[in-house]
Amino acid sequence: MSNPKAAIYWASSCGGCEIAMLELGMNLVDISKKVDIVFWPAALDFKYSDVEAMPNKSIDVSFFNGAIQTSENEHMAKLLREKSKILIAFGACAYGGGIPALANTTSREQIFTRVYKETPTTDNPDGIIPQTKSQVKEGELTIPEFYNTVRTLNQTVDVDYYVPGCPPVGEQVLAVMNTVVSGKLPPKGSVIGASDKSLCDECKRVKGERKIKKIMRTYQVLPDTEKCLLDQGVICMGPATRGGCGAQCLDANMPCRGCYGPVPGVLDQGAKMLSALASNFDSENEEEIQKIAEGVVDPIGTFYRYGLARSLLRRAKA
Amino acid sequence: METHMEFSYYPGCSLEGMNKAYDKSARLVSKTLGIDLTELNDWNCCGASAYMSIQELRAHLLSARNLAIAEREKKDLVVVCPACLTTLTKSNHYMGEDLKLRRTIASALKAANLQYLGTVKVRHLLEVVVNEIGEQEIKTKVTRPLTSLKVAPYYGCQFTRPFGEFDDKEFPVMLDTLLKWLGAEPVNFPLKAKCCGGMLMTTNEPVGLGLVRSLLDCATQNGAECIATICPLCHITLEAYQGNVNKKFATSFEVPTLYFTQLMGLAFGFSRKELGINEELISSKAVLARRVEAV
Amino acid sequence: MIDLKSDFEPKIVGFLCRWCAYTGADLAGTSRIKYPPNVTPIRVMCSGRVDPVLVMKALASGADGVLIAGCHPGDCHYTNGNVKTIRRFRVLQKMLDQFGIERDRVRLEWVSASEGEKYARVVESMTENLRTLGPLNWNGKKEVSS
Amino acid sequence: MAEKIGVYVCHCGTNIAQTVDCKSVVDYASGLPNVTVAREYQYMCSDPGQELIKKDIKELGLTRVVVASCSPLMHEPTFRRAVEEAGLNQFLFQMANIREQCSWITENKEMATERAKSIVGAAVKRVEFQEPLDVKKVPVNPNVLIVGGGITGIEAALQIADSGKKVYLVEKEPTIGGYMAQFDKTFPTLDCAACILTPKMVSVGQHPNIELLSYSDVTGFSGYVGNFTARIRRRAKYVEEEKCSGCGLCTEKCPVSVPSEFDCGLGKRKAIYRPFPQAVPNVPVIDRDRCLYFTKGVCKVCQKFCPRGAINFEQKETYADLQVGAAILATGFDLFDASKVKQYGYGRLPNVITSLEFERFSHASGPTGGKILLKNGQMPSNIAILHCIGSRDTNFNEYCSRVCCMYSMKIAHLAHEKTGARVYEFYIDLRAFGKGYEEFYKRILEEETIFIRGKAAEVTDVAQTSAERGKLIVVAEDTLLGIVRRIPVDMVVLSVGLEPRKDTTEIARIFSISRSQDGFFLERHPKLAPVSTASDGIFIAGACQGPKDIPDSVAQGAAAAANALSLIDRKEVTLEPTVAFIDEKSCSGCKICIGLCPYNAISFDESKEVSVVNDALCKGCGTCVAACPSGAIGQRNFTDDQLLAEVEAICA
Repeated sequence: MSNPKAAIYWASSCGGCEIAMLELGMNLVDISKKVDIVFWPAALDFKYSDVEAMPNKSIDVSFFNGAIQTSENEHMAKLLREKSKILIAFGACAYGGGIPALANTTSREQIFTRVYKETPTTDNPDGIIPQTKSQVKEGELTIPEFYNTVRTLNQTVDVDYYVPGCPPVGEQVLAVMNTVVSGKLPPKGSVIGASDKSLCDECKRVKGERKIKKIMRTYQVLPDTEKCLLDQGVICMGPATRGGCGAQCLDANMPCRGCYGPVPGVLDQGAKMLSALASNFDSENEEEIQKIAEGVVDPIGTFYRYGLARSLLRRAKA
Repeated sequence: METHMEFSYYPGCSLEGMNKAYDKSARLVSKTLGIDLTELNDWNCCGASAYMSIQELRAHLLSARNLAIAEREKKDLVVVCPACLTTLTKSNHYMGEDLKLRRTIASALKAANLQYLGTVKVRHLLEVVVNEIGEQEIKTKVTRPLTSLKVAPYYGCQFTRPFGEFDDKEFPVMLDTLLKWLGAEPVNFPLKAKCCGGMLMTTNEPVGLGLVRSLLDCATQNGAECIATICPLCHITLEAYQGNVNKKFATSFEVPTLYFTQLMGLAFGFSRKELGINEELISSKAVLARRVEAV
Repeated sequence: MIDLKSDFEPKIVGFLCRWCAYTGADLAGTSRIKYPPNVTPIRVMCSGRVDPVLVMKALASGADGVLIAGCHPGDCHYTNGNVKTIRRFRVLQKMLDQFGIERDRVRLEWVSASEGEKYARVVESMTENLRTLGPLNWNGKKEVSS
Repeated sequence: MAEKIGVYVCHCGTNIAQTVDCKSVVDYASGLPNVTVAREYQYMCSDPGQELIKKDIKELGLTRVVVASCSPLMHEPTFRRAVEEAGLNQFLFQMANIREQCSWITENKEMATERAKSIVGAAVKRVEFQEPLDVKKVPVNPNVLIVGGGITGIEAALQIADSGKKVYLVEKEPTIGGYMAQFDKTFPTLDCAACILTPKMVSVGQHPNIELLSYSDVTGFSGYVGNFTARIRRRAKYVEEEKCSGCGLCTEKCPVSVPSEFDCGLGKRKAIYRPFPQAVPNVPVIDRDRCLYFTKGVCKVCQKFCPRGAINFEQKETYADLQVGAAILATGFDLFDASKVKQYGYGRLPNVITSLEFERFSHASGPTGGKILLKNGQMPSNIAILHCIGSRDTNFNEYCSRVCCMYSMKIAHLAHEKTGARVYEFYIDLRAFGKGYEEFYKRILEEETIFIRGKAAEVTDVAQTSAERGKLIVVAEDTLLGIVRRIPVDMVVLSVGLEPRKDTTEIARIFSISRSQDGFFLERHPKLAPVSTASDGIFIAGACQGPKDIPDSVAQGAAAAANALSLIDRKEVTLEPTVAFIDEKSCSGCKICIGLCPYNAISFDESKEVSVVNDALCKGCGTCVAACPSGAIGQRNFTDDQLLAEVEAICA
C-alpha cells in the first residue's frame, strides 16, 4: 500500500503555520516516511498547474492555512477542495480569519489608501494603487483581486476538520498528523488538536475574586505570575478560548489573545468574552462603569483578534 | 481654579433697544466671572409676546432657528430675558415631546440648511451665575460689597413659570441668595413673582398701573431702597410708569430699579458708567451714595 | 435628519425583563396606548440574562435594531442583574461603534412595571429613529461577502 | 423524531380578532415546520377552549403546544394546567402574547397581523427546544410577617392571629397605632378615633399569637414563597420591656423637654417618653439624641426613680432572623410637606397650619386640650380650609389623595363646633363617594360652611384694603362666579395629601417588589389582585398601595390577611424550576460566574474544579448564564437554544 498523499498550502497568513510544521523537527522526517507530500509551495517546488493536473480526490489530505482575502486564495481553496479527500483548515486564519480578518474593520479602499498612499515610507507620487488588470505595452497584466471582506476557509469551501491556533502548537500538530496517518478520524466538522474546555482549565494561575476595577494594558503592568491576569485587570481571553495550547502565553506572563477560537457550543467568542469581562466590573455606579468600560480601548481587536471573520457579524459596516 | 465656561448668548430684541444697559452689564460681569458669552450669529426674534398665542407654529419656528444655530456652535444658550427663556425652552420642550411638530420644524429648517437635534439647553444668566459659579467664587470677586443696601428682589412672572425647575416656581429665592453674596440685604418681598403689568400698559393702563403701585407699595413698606430686576420688561415698566402711578394715586414713589447684573457689577468694582447706571430714568445716585462706598 | 417619507418598517427584537419591562409593555397594551408594532418581544427573567451573543445574533440575522429593557437601576427584582447589563452594554456599545452600527440601533432602556406610557414612547422613538437610519440588512450578505 | 406542535389562536372575543386577522395567523402557523395542527377559537381560556387543546394532545399526539392569546402574566398558569391535565409536561407549552403587546397597541390591522405572525412564529420555533421540567414542591412556614402597625397592619395581624397562626408585627415607632392614633374624630360618623382604635391596639398587645416588635425595622428579606427569612433590626429602647410596668415615673422625672413628634411639634414630650398615654406596648423609649446622659454623660434620673430597674443604658441594637411563609406590607403613607408649596406660606406665615396639626389642636389630649387657637392665643373667627395641597397638582402629585375632601369637611365641622368661626372650603371638586359621605357633605353644607369652587392661588399677608390688614388673605378664582376672590381669614388649614413613604424605594428593594408610577407599591392587578404583588407570598395593604381612608384600609388589611392565610393553609407551594445549571463537562472552572450571583447560589467544587449551582438558592435571573464564557451554564426554560430560536424566528 502506498503512503497517503498530503498537500500543504499557505493562503493569506503570515507563514507562522509553516514554521509550526517545521517545528516538528525530526518528527517531520518520520512523518515524511509515512506520508508523500505532493504539494507544499513554501518548502518544495511545485506549480499550481501540477495540482490542476492531478485527478480529483487524489490528494488524501490537504492542510490549508491562511484566510481567504484574494481571488488567488479562493481559487486555491476551491482547487484543493476538488483534489483532496480531506481538507483541513489549519491555524487561526483558515479557521477564524486570524489577524488578516481584522481588515474587516475597514474596507479595501481604505486599506489601499493607507498602504499605497499614506504610510510614511511610501513613495508613490502618482498615487498608483493595485489594479486587477493593467495594460502594458507587452499586453494585459493581471494580478489577483483583493477582496473587501476576508473570509474563513469554510465560508469559501466545504471543510472537513479544523486545527485552531496561531500557530497550532507543536505537540498538537504532531497529534493531528498522527491522527491523520492512523486514519482514525473523528466526525466531520470536528475541531482537532485542541481541548474541549476553555484555557482556564489548563492555566495554573490562581483565580481570585474577579472584581475588575480598572482595565490595564500589558505595557502598563508587570503582572504577578501566580495570579490570574483578569484579577489584575489585564484582559485575558482564556476564559472564552478553547484550550489545548498549554497556556504558553500565560507562562510568558502575557494574556491569552484567543487564537484557539471559541469553546465548543459558543456562537461568538468575542461577545462571550465581552460579557464575561464586563459582568465583573467592580462598580454599581453608571459613571464609574463607563470609566472602566473606556479602558477597553479596542474591543474588536481585543475580543476578535483571531476570529472576526467567523464571528456573528463578520465585519464592520461599510 | 478660575472658572471658564462657554455659552452662546442670545440678547433678544429689548437688549438692543431700551435695555442696552442690561446687555452692557451682563456682558461685563459674565466676563469677570469667566463666563465666555459669544453672541449667537444671525439670531432672530425669539417668538415671544403675542406671537406664540396667535401663530404658534411660526413662533416655534423662530425659536427653533435660534436653537439650531446654537446647536451648530455646540454650546448651550444663555439669555437674560425671561420671556426669551420661556419661549425658547417651550419650543425645546414641545419639539422633544411632539413628534409631528418636530418633523414639521425639521423640514422647515432643512429649507434653510439647518437641523436641530434637541441638544441645546436654554439658561437664564442668573441661574448660570448662581448654580455654576456659586457662592465662593462670586464672593472672591466682590471688591465693593453692597453692605446693607436694602433691595427688593423682583423676579416677575416668567422666570420660573412654567419651566423653572431650577428654583421654586411660585416663590423663587435665587436672586435673594445672589444679593446676599454681594453683601446686600434682600428685603421680604412677597410679590416677588407677581405680574408687573407691562403687557397691560397698552391695553388696560389703569389695571397695569394698579399692579405697579402694589409692587412699589410692597417693596417700600418692607424697607427696600431699590428694586433688583432680571427682566427687561419688568424693569422698564417699574421705572417708566412710576410717574404715572404717582399722578394717578397721588403717591410719591421714587424707587430706582437696577438690573441684577448692574448690582453685581457695582459689587465687583465697576463704575456706574461702565454699567450704564447713569442711563436710568430714576436716579439711583443718592441711594447708592448712601450705601456703597466710592461709586 | 428626519426623513418625512419612509415606507420602511424596521424590525426590532426586544428583550424585556419579566418583572418590569414586560409588565410595563403589557400595561401599555391594557391601557390601549398606541405605538408602532415594530418590536417583537422576547421575555427573559432579567435583563441580566441578555447575553451580548443574543444581541449580535439578532443583528446578524436581519434585525434592524435591538431593544433591551429592564427594571430601573435599584429596582431590579434580582437585586442588581440590571447593573450587570449596564456593565456589558457600555462595552458592547463601544464595540458596536467599531462595527459601524449606529447607537440608536441597540438601546438599553429602563421601564418599570408601571411605565406603560414610557415603554410606548421608547418604542415610538426607537422605531422613528430606525426609520430614519434605514435597514441594517446585515444578512443581506452584500457587505458580508466580498 | 420531529415534534408535533399544536398552535391555538385566541380571538379573545374581539379583543384580538378586531385588529389581528386570526385566520391568517392560523394559516401562517399551519405552514410552519412541525406544526401538526393550528386552530382559532373565540376564547381559548374558556373550558371548551382548553378542552380543544386537551383533545388534540390525546388524539393527535401533540408533543408541544403554543397558545397565542393574552399575556403569559395573565393566563400562562391556566394553559400550563390544561396541558398537564392532558398528560403533557407543562413546560412543553409556550404562550404567544398577541393581545397586550400586539392587538391592543395599534389600529393598523395589517401590521398587527404581521406582528402576531412574528410572535407566533417565535413561539413555535422556541417550543421545539423546550424540555420537560419537574416542578418542586416545598412546605410552607405558617408564620406571617406584618410590617407596619397602623390600623391596616393591626387589622391584618388580628385576623391572622385569631385563626391560630403566628404573627410577627414589626413597627418602627415606639408604639403601634399609626396616623389614626393622632386623629380626633373620624368621618363620616364622627366616632372618636381613639375610642375605636385603642381596643384593637390592646388586643394586639395581649394576643398570644402576635409577637410585637416595636421600635424595629426590616433590613433584609430573602428566600422564596413559603420560606422567607426576615432580618429585623431591633433598635435599643434602653428600657427592658420585660421589667417595665409602664408606670410612667421615668417620664415624669425626666428633666428634658423637647417638641413631640406625635403632636406635630406643637406640644412637648420628655427625652424618655411614650408617644401618647395609650401606647402599645406601654413601654417608654429613650431618645438618645436628646437624653442628657447620652449627650452629656450626666443625669440618669430615670434610672434612679425606676422602681423595677428597667432602665438599661447599655442596651444595644440587636438583629433577629425570623422564618415566615408570607409577608404583608402595611407601611402606610407620608403626609405631603406643605412647605414645598411656597405660595401658601406654610412655615412663613403664622396661622397657616396643616390638617394634621389641626387634628392635634382639636384632640382633647392634644397640646391645647382640644382648643383651636391662633398663635396669639385667641380663637379664630374665620377659617379657610384649602383642599388638594400637593394633590391633583402636576408640580407635585398628580393623583387625588382620596381622603382630603372628607377630612376637610370633618375639620370644617370641628372648627365650627369648637370656635363658632365662619369656615370657607376652597376645593377643585368635592369627592364624597363612600357610604354615608354624601350625606355628611350635606350636613356640613347645612352647618353653613362656605364652599368656594376654586383651588386657592395663594395665601398672602400683603393687604390691599383695610379689611384685609392683619389677616391672611386667601386668593382664589371662584370658578362658579368667574371672578377672583380675596377672602381675609385668621387661620388657614392646608389639606395636605398622602404620599409614598420616604423609605418606599428601600422597602421595595428589600422585598423585591415594584412601585407604580406614583411611587406607591404596585399591586399584581389593580382590580383582580389588589393586595398581591408580583412576588408570590408578599402582600400589600392599606395606604402603602395608594391613598386610602380608614374603612378601605381596614378592608385591605383583612383581605391581605385572607390571602396570606390561603397561602399558608395550602401547606406546600410549587416553585418555578427555571433555575441555572452548570454542565460539568464544559465548565473550565474559570470562576467568572461566582461573584455575579446576588444569592450566593454558585459555589466552587474544589475536587472537580468546576462551579456548582445550588438549586434551592438560585432564583433564576440568568445573569450567570449570560456571563459564562464557556457556554457551560444554562437556564432551564430560558436556554440559549430557546432564546436563539426566538431571535432567529423573529429576524427571519
